[in-house]
Amino acid sequence: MAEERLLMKGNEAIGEAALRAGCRFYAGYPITPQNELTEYMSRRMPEEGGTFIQAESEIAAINMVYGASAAGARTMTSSSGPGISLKQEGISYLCGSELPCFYANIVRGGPGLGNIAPAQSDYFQSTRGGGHGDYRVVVFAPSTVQELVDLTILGFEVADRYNNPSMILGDGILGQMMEPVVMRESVTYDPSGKTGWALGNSEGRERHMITSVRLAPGTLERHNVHLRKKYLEIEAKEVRYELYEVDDADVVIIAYGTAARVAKSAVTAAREKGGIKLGLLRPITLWPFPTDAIADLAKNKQDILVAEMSFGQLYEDVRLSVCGKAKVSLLAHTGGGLPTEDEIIEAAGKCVASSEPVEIYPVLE
Amino acid sequence: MAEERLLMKGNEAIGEAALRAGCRFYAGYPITPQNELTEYMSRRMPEEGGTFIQAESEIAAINMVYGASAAGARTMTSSSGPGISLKQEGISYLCGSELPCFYANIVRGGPGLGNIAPAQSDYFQSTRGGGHGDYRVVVFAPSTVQELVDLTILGFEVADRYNNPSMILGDGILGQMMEPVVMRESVTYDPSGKTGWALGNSEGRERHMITSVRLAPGTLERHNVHLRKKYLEIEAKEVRYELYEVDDADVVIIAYGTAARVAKSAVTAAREKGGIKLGLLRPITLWPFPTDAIADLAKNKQDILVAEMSFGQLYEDVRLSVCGKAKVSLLAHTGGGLPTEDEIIEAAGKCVASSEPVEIYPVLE
Amino acid sequence: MTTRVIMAGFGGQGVVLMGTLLSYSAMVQGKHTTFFPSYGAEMRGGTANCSVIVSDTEIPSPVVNEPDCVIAMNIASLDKFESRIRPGGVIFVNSSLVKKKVARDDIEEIRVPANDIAEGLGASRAANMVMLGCVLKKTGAVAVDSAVKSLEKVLSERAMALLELNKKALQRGFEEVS
Amino acid sequence: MTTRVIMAGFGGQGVVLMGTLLSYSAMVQGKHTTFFPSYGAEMRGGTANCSVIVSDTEIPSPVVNEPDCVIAMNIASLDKFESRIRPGGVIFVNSSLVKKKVARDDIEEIRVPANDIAEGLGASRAANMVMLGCVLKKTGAVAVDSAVKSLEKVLSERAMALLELNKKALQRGFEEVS
Amino acid sequence: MPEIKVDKERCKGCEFCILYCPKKTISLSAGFNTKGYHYPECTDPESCTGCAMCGWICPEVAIEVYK
Amino acid sequence: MPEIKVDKERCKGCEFCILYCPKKTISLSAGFNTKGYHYPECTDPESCTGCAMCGWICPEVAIEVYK
Amino acid sequence: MEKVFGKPESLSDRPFTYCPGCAHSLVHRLTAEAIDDLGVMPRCIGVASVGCSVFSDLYFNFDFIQAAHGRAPAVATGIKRVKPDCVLFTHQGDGDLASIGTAELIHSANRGEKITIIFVNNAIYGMTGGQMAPTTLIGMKTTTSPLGRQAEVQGYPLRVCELIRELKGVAYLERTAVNNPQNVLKTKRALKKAFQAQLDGLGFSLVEVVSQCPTGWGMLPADSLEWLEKEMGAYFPLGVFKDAKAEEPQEVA
Amino acid sequence: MEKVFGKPESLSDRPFTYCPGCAHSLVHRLTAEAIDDLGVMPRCIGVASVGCSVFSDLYFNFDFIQAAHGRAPAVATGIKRVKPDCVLFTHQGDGDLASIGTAELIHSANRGEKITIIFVNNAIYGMTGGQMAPTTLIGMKTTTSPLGRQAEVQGYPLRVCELIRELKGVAYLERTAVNNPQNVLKTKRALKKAFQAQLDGLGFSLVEVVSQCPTGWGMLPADSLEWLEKEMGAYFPLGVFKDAKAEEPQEVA
Ligand SMILES: Cc1ncc(C[n+]2csc(CCOP(=O)(O)OP(=O)(O)O)c2C)c(N)n1
Ligand SMILES: Cc1ncc(C[n+]2csc(CCOP(=O)(O)OP(=O)(O)O)c2C)c(N)n1
Ligand code: SF4
Ligand code: SF4
Ligand code: SF4
Ligand code: SF4
Ligand code: SF4
Ligand code: SF4
Ligand SMILES: [Mg+2]
Ligand SMILES: [Mg+2]
Repeated sequence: MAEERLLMKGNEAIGEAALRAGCRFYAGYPITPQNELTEYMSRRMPEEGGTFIQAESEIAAINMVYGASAAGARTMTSSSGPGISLKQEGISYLCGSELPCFYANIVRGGPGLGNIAPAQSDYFQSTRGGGHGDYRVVVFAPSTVQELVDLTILGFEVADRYNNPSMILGDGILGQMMEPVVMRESVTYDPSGKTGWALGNSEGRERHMITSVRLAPGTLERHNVHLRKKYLEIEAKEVRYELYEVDDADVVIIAYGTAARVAKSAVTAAREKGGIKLGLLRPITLWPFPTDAIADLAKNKQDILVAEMSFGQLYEDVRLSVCGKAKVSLLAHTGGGLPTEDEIIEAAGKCVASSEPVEIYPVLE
Repeated sequence: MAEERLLMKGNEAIGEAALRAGCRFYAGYPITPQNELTEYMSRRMPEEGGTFIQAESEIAAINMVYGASAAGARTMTSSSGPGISLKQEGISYLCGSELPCFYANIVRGGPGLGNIAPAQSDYFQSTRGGGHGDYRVVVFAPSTVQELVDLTILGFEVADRYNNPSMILGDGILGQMMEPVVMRESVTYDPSGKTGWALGNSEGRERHMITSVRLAPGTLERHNVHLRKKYLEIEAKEVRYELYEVDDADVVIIAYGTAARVAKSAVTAAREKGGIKLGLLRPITLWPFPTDAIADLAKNKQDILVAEMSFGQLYEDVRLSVCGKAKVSLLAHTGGGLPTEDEIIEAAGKCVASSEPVEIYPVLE
Repeated sequence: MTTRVIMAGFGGQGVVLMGTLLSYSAMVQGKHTTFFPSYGAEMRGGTANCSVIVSDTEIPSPVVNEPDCVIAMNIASLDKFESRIRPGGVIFVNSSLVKKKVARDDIEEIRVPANDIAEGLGASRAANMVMLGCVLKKTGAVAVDSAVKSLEKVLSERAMALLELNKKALQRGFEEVS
Repeated sequence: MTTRVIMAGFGGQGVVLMGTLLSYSAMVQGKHTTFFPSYGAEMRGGTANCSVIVSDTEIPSPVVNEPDCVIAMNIASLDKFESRIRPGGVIFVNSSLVKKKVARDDIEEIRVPANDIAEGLGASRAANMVMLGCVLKKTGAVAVDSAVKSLEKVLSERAMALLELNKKALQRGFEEVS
Repeated sequence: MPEIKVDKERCKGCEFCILYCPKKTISLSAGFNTKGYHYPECTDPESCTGCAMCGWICPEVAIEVYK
Repeated sequence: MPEIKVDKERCKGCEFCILYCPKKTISLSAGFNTKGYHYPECTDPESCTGCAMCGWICPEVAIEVYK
Repeated sequence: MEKVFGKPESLSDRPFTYCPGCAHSLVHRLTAEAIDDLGVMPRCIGVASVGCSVFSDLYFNFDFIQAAHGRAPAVATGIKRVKPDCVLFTHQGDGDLASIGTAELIHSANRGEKITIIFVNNAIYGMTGGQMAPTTLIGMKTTTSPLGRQAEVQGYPLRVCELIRELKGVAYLERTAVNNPQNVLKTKRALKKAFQAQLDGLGFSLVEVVSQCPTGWGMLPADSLEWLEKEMGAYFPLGVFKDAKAEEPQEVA
Repeated sequence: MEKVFGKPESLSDRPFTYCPGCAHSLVHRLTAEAIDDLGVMPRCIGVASVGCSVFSDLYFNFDFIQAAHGRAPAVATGIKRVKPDCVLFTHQGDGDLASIGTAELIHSANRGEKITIIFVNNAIYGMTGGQMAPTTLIGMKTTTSPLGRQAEVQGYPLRVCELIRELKGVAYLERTAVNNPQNVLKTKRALKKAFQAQLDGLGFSLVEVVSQCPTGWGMLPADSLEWLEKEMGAYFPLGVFKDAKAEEPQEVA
């Protein structure tokens, strides 16, 4: 089956990839646009001998995952905007207790109930810990169904490697679209790496205690320093990004997910038309962020145009990376709006024409 | 009573100030280190003819506030880290529906259950919207009990002016400490500004509908653009900060809240000892952030040292403001750790001595 | 070659199945393809539509802003998408339900009495397949044979009873236009 | 002048009241003051302590790292805070409960049998006031009169019954040291 | 004589009115409304008693009853 | 002869054991433990029946009973 | 000729966007009729929840607010405490009320908030595409219980009226249906009684309407009525569960 | 001489940090004794909640995890589904279980999760300083009900056993107390029965222990026992509420 191409919905592809990564516990709660994932798991999980629970709420779901992860299983949950907001306390707990897990946020338009159109406006929440305390989760930003598969599998590995949650930040288009995909072989997940801390039968060993509370003076700060070191290691080792036609580009677009696909079309279209030479840097991890790669662009004095489906969130990370060394402009949609190829090309033109950075909100204009 | 000095606990001072600002609805759920505020309201609110509800959870509390605000009352809630995480969905709804409210996060150490020592590690959550979607809340960062009073009153005004939540980001020390304070006169809160949209008797007028859901194509994006304009106005008008001994300073410390008080002591101590000349820029609003004031420091080529009780969160905003134009260094504690005067003075010394920015995590060393 | 199609109709008209079948058939023929439903209004009673791209080269963006081809199974779909077709493109109109004519003169209009034809075959539910048959003939996006073969892969279990009917409808649609 | 005091003892020993009274009295005398309790372990049975600063000038940081003066109402407090006192500072030890002597020789130790004295006055619960009286005498941070007058402002309703006893204990403590 | 008025554009053809008309005086029309639904018609106006059962059960408030 | 052993450092002086000793053989000592609590002593060891009521009710598991 | 039946005043002119045969719109109409009968329209405030009825606000002629999923009772509590004179109701589905909103339901009932909850129990998550609800019957296939709900795995369907009748803050509690004209009439009566309990300041009231969801159940509208009667009816007995005004607690019909 | 009473094996040597007279430690000891008696210590996993008992993990000799406030039943569900052979219990206070954790309680019970909940009902929020709990009695003064709880304002004290007995997933349900040696013994028996129900795979079990909190109540330990008997006892009747093994549902004592 390895090389057979399947036509799969993004949401279902995540589910199948998770199963092949050895995930045997899923708890979730329905919400559009990720329902196919929950539904897929309800069908497939029992077939694989795993547990599917439709929890009473997103809060219950993340706390079930907390328990299941503590018991040594590869676990996951998924939701969209409002549901992910409700999980913030639980995610903070997972980080504090150093429990691995994987989750997907198939983003919809916010704030509030908003709409169910594709969006990227949960970028800050994902990359900076929407919950309380100093913590980070590893954030993957796939842009094709194939990448949903590959990054899901990687997501479980990274979570286990660092005993920390990792997540996919997708959007409604990615979750809902179908594309041919090569499904990966199942990994044989070996939970023995967790026998040193996972809950279970305590016969003949020291007992295990899993907690995030550290009241004795100094213990929490020392623990957080330990987390910090782990995060520094992740920043050093786990950055991923793609470069496309960057070398000779006058303007390099920085975009991820669905916005990056549109940007890629724009790069090709602009080059076909013989207009401005565009290139694309596509972050595949949003945290850790490809700071150095972007700083390199800045060193080359290339113009930078951030294209995002949120109001200047990715933009901040890019500006932090560039640190004043290049002109960084912004093209921003939100609330379900998508940039078009034409808008991107036009915006790139404005970047080149202006000596100052420009910020373009097409709907605002 | 106006000029009488009272010795008040920070938490209680917030409560009394809220009452004087015309707040007549409080819903909350106990959590250390803010319990005195909840308790104070349970006692005083009925005395003022208002409503106090101990909600079944933080989630219920924020949604009660949602309802009460929609009905036109000045409303508030309060909590600490884990509870504020649980309120993120509700806060996103308030922003999406453009309902004003005021809340306080008396921060404790995180992530997870953490501890109850003072911390500032919910900075990202507060300033960047820990919930889903593109939204902001106005974040005040008092550093004295007097400021807790004054900024609470201002917080209600700002919330009403922009129909958006505003909050106080405090910490356990501020909430728990007592200091002499001058209580302000009660304002006579006039809810008539809200009769155009608040829920009530619909006799003889168009009916009012309050919602955050916008499904028709384009409506959510247009609404978010409207929010964006409001946020730009807030950024233009509501920035607040304090400068202390900045003019001739070799190193300007940037710190808020309790950390800023320690920094002020350090400034004085260092000047007394005749060492490096320190100054302090204390942001009073964290969002909107005093970007321009900090950029000005950078223009003067002054060294900048960020001192925060979190791992490099405020630091990001300072770096965004400075944009590579000055050296920005960091002194960071977390999980309940406080910087000491000596640490700050020592760190300032290292800043000056190094040609590169330095990042100091005293416990990591 | 790249073909960008938008298919639209009422909830019950089988628009998603049409799109899925087109996309699946394209994959079977070794082409690049994306399918993307408008998962609309988390609410009932609206129109459903989906965007399909079939291409010989990699497809960066799955979003179809200017379709080469639109299938309008009802009047709402005609109203919504007529203006977005690229000049020189084509619109297939389900003339059983849509009496209105296309206003633009820079696109081609193909009127197919899909419901009537399907009803003639035994069930108006197969109108979608009749329509898709026409589209395949006209655009050559994929071979009708691979579509017929792919049918059993994309029908839900419940719908498998209608496999033969659907095959017939596809063929019939293919023969309908020239 | 600035005086930085840490007061520490068991939960029930009235440490917070001591600190509040000192701070309140300072305010009444027009001084700057901060009071800050260790609100410790959201858990029972531990020690309680608080930090009070009294000053003629504005107090930037309320945190007391190097106290001028420590009051140790029990042995755990002695163990915890002895090392933090600034050289030349003073420690008041409740010798009714703490038999251990202070080890450092660069600080002054004042031993007060606070429980015994208080019991002599009628209730060992007033040991805190006895101790505070001593401290006021020794440090001159605030006048004992304003402390006595402030008492009724800081006692809880329930504790008002003990107002006179507390006043007496304060005075008695004040007279105890020279 | 009692009479019902059907707002055919509101009707969604659920047939509840037909199911519960005690006199069986209504049935679905052959025609569609613009949304594609068949709507009910009174085929035997004589028998209608104006009991309003059809109105009571109609989920779309598509029926008015006159007496 | 039955006997109880009190771990006085664990005791918090709640007096539950005293309250529920059917023989009233225990009472609080005059002395403190290091936490400042008075702990119970058996004042009438003869009468102790080893019934273990004291142990059952002690919240601190501070009492062992031997028989 | 006189109009003997038509659209109630409290209902707006907006056509419903629910599926053919859906119970939500029936319940809306009955709500409006009850409000008309009580003559309290301008004082009414409605709270929409998240579910197919998320746009309930469109269908009425008085003030409305949309609440986060499951939190309508908390939102209603906030409003009612600020505006004690208003007549307040929430309109919630079974996922909203009995799953994610369990705590808010129980505690608003327990506090005896003077609000009325209109609970549309259709045993399914309609809006999100037919997933299992807390009230889904044993054996019922949904998109998240593809093998049918199994008691050992997913637990038993939750009976909200039976659960909360124990709470003292509850003043009026009835379970009805809208699957035939008789039950439609009873539902309207129940709604009036529930509102009356609120108007009388007696406490919390809730009317559970056992409801058809033809789309979620994958049935024709007419079939859904039959299935409701037979299957839902067997597990969810209709009747008055509590009536603070009645001398004795009523028996379930 | 033989030791006839002493520390059970499952309990660690760590002295408790609860207040004098606190019921939490008594319940811990009885939990340990029940586990010893059943001989399942190594298979045991405990779930601590948030409340004065947040450090429950320190006091036992087997694996433990600390759960977010109110979510212990969800955490337990996750563990139990992954490790069906373990013997799992949560230790929760009334704020944790019956306020913020209401939904998790009801739904884990309804699913019939094979877990045991040990519910320490002391009618107060002990850890945070004596605020009103859902189970606080009418008239009782707390730091957030300074005038005493009033039914009209704060609602009625919640009776968890009465509330959830209706749920079919519940296999064993008993309310006990630890205010005298007899009740201590009964509590131990109840805990054993609850664990046994779990071991037998019968479903969800819960033991509610009506508990003294001398500190939160502002009483001497001995006085708290008396108050418990008189005041709490009157509102929270002790007894077996459900026993799946018994032929007939038992009556409350
Ligand atoms: C916090 C949150 N979680 C999940 C959702 C997605 N969601 C929308 S409606 C719904 C359930 C609807 O079911 P029900 O309440 O039974 O209403 P119905 O549509 O059946 O009338 C869900 C889970 C959401 N909008 N918000
Ligand atoms: C999300 C969250 N909200 C609030 C708190 C604060 N908190 C800690 S314990 C507690 C209540 C404790 O009461 P109870 O559960 O009755 O336990 P007890 O201390 O009485 O045994 C609360 C509200 C928290 N830690 N997390
Ligand atoms: S009013 Fe009665 S008899 Fe007339 S059509 Fe309606 S249901 Fe039939
Ligand atoms: S009941 Fe109403 S919607 Fe249904 S068929 Fe009759 S008129 Fe149409
Ligand atoms: S064993 Fe019985 S008789 Fe002996 S001290 Fe204990 S309670 Fe009293
Ligand atoms: S019961 Fe235990 S803790 Fe209480 S006094 Fe007796 S020995 Fe001490
Ligand atoms: S899905 Fe069900 S509940 Fe939703 S509108 Fe359709 S029939 Fe009504
Ligand atoms: S406050 Fe109450 S529950 Fe908490 S330890 Fe003290 S007595 Fe026990
Ligand atoms: Mg439903
Ligand atoms: Mg409690």
